[in-house]
Amino acid sequence: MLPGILFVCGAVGLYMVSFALNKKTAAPEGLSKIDALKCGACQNFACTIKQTLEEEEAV
Amino acid sequence: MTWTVFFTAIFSAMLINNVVLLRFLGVCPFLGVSKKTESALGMSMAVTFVMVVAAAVTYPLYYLVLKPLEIEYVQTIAFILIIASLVQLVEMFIKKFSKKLYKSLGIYLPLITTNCAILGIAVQNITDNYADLYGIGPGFFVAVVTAFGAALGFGLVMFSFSSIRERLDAATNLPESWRGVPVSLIVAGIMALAFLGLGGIV
Amino acid sequence: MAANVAKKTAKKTPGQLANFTKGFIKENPVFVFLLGLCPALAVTSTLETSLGMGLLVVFVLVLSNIVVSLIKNFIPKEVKIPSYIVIISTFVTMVGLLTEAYAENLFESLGIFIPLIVVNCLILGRAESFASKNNVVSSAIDGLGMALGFTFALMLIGVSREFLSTGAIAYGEYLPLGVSGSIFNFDTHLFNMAVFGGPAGGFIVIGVILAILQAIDLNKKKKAEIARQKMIEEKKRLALERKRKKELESAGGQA
Amino acid sequence: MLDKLRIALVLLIIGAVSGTLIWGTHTLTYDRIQENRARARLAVYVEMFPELDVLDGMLFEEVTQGLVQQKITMRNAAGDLIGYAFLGSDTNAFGFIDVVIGIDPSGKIIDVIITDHSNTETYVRPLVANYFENFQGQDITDVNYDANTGATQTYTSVQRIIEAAKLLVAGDPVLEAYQSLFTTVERYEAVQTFSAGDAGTVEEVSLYDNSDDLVGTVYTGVITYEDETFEMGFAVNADETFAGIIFFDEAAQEAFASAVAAFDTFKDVDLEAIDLDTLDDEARINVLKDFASGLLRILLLDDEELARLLQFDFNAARAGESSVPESERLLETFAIFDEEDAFSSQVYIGETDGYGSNPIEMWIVIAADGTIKNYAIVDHNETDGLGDIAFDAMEILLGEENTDNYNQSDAYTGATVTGNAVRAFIDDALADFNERTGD
Repeated sequence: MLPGILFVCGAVGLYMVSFALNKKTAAPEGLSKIDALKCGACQNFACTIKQTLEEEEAV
Repeated sequence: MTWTVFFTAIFSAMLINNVVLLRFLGVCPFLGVSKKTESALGMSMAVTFVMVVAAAVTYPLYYLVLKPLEIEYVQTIAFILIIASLVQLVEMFIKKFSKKLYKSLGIYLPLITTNCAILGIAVQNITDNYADLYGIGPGFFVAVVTAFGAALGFGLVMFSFSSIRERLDAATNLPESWRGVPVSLIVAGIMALAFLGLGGIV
Repeated sequence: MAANVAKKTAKKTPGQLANFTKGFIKENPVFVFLLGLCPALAVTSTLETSLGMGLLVVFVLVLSNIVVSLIKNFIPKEVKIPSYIVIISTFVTMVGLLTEAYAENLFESLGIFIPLIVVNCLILGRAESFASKNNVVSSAIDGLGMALGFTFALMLIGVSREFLSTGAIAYGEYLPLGVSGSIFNFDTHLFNMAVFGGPAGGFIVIGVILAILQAIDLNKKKKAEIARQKMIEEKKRLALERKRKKELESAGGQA
Repeated sequence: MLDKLRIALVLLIIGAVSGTLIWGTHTLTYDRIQENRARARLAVYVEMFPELDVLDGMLFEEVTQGLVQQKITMRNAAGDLIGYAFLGSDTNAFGFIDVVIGIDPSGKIIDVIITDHSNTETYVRPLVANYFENFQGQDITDVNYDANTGATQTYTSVQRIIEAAKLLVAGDPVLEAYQSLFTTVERYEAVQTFSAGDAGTVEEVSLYDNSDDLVGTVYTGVITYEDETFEMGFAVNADETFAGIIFFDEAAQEAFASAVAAFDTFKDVDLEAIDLDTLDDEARINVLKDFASGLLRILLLDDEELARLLQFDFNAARAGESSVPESERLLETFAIFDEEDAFSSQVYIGETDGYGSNPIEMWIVIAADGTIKNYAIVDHNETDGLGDIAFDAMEILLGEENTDNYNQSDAYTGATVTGNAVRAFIDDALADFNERTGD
C-alpha cells in the first residue's frame, strides 16, 4: 500500500515543483509575447501560452 | 541481438506503424498545427526531442522502480506526471539557456504534455514487452530507438500533410462544404491508405 | 441515475437543460471542436468499442468535473493545471483497472487508448473552462452532457464504420452484456468494405460526417441570408410605398 | 511563505488521496485482473475447457513420453476433474510444430489445436480447417486418422503427437512389458542396433527408473517359430546378470510361457555362467536358445575391441591397426582378418551431417571384394519418416558390388539431405577403400 501512495505523492510533487519552476523562469527577452495566430488552431488547454494569452486578454 | 533489430524497430515505428496515420496518436497536433509547413516542422522537432527523452525516462522508471516495488498499477498516473514534469523542465532549460531554440520550439513544447503520441509511445514500449524479448538492458535501446522512429514518422507525415494543406487552402474549386477540415481528413485517409502499402517493407 | 438528476434539475431551470444538451450538436466536442480525435479515430471501428470508450469518458469526465468544482477554491492558482492533470489521471487509472477486471475484452480492444484518456483534451478542457468556474451541479451536468455528446459522436462514427466494413452491427463482443449476436446482418459482399474498419476508413468517415455537418450549417446560413434579403426587400418595398403615398398625398394637396 | 506552505499542503493531500484511491481500486480489482490475465495467457486451454479454473485448477506436469512434454490436469472451481491437456512438439522438415490435445475424463478428444508452428501457413490452414474436426469426440486410445490429408508433414507431426499422448493415457504396452520384469522402469531408450549372428538384428534398449538410473538392458529381436515371427527381448540386469525373457505380444506370451519358464532357471545368474545346453530340447525352447546363444556370443566378449569388431563380422579373428582416414567424415578405419589371417573386410566409423542438429553417427563394412557388407546407424536425430527412407535404402545397397549402384538408387529421393549425407559417407569410405586396395 505504502509504496504506491508514496510514489504518487512523489510524482505529484515533482510535477508541481517543475511546473512552478518553469512558470518562474522568464522567457528570453523579446519572446514573451507569442503570435496568437500560431496558437489558434490548437484546442490544447494544458498549454501555458494559451493561458497567458487569455489572461492578457482578460486584463 | 544485432543491429538489424534497431533498423527494424526504426522502420516499423516510422512507416509500418506510423503513429499518426495508422495508430491515431497525435492526431490533434496533426490537424491543429499543420496549416503551415514551418510550424509543422517546429512541432515535429519538439515532438522528436520530448518523445525520445520520455521513452528513455519512462522505460527505466517502469522496470527499475514500479516493477521491483510491485506497483505497476500506478503506471498511467506515473507516466503522465513524469512526462509532464519532463516537458516543464525541458521548457525551463530552453528558456534559460538557448534563446534561439526557445524561439523555434517554445510555442510547441507546452502543447506536448497532452500530446497522446508521447504518452502512447511510452505505454506502448512497456506493453510491447521489449524487456522480455531482448532483456531489460537491450530492451531500453530498442524502446528509445522505437520512440525515435515514431517521432521521425510523425515528422514525415506532418511535413507532407502540411505541404498538401497549404495547396488545399489555396484551392478555390472545392465545394464549399468540404473546405477546411473535412477535405484535410479525406487527404489524411488517402495518406493512411498509401502507408498501408508500406506494410511489407520489413 | 445521473441522467435522472439532470432531467429533474433541467425541469426546474431551463438553463440546465441547455447546459446538458449543448454537447450533443451545438458544441459537440468531436464534430465542432475537433477534440479527442485520437480515440474518435482509433476505437471506432465497431459500435461497441465506441460505446465502451464513450462510457469510460462519461465516468472520468463527470467525476473529474465534480471533484474539480468541489475543490476549486482550495487549489492555489499557480498549480491549477497540474492539479487537474493529477485528478484526471487518478480517475483514468481507476477506470483502467476496473475495465481490465470487469470488461477484459473491451480492455483488450481499447488497449493503450484507456491510459490515453488522460490526454484527451476534452476532459482537461471542461475542467479548466467550465468546472473551475461553476458549481458542482452545473459542472456534473456539463460533464455528463459533454461526455454523452462525445459518446454520441463516437457511436455515430462507429456505427457507420462497422456497418460499412462488415455489413452488420455486432453486440456482446466487447461489452459484458451476457448475450452476443449481431443485428442488421446483411449476408452479402456488398457491405464488406474492409477499408472502413481500418485506419484510412476512420479519417474518411469523420471527414464525410464533418462535410455533411458543414453543408447543413452552410445551408442554414444560406436560408438565413435569403430570409434576411427578403426582409430587407420587404422593408424597401414598404418604404417605397410610403414614399409614393406621401408623394400622392402631397400631389393631391396641391391639386 | 504561508502561500508556499499552503501549496505544499494541497499538493500532499492531492497526492495522498489519489494514491489511496488508486491503491484501493487496485486492491479491489487485483484478483479479477490476475484471473483475466491468466485466462488470456492460457486462452487455448480455456477455449477447450470453458469451466476451467485458471488460477487453481491447472496442474502442470513435465512428462517425457515421446513428443509430449507436458500433461496438464484440469479442474473446475469446485475441484472436479474436467479433463487433461497434453502439450507436444515435433520437428519436421519444415520446422517445428506445437500441438495441444485436450481430452475429457473419459478419454474423448475435445479438440486438437496447433498453438505455434513454423510450417508453411498455406498448408497448415486448410489442414486445420478440413481435417481437425475429425478428431473431436474420438477416443484417444483408438484415433481414426483421416486418410485423405495428402499425408502432409504437418499432419504426420500431429499424428505422432496424438500417438504419444495416447500412450500417456492408455499406458505404453512396451513399457508395461518391461515393467513386468523391472518394476521400477519409468523410461526406456533404444541405444544401438547391431547384428548378433543367429539372433539376427538386435536392438539394445536401456531401461531407466524415475531417478534416471540404469536398471537394466533389454536386447530385442525377432524369432521365427512355425513360420510366424514374434518380437521378444532378452533382459539383462544392471549388474550383468540374466533377468528374463520378455514377449511384447500377449498371445506370444501365452504360447511361449513354458519356454520362458525354462529360462527362469538362469535368473540372476551371471551371463558368463549361463549354460544353454542344460535346457530341454524342445521346439519353442530351441528357438529361444538360438537367439540367446547368438546374442551371448557377442555380449560375452571381454575384449571391447573384438566385441565391436564382431558386431561387424562374425568370422573375424582379429582386427588390424586402427587409423584415421583423410576424409573429415571418417573418424576411424581398421581392417578385419579372418581365421586364416587373410584380409576379410575394412570397417569405417565416422559421422556425417544430415538434416538434424546432431550428425549421423554410422559405420559401414566393405568386404575385400568391394561390396558393402554391413552398416549401422548408431545415432541420429533425423526426422523419423525421412531418415527411415534413407536407412531403408541402405539395406538395398547391402551386398552391392563396388559400383555406382548406390548412386543410381532412387530409394533416396524422399530424403535428399539425409540421403546425401549417407551417400557422402559411403563415397568417402569407398574412395579410401579403393586407395588402400590400390584400385
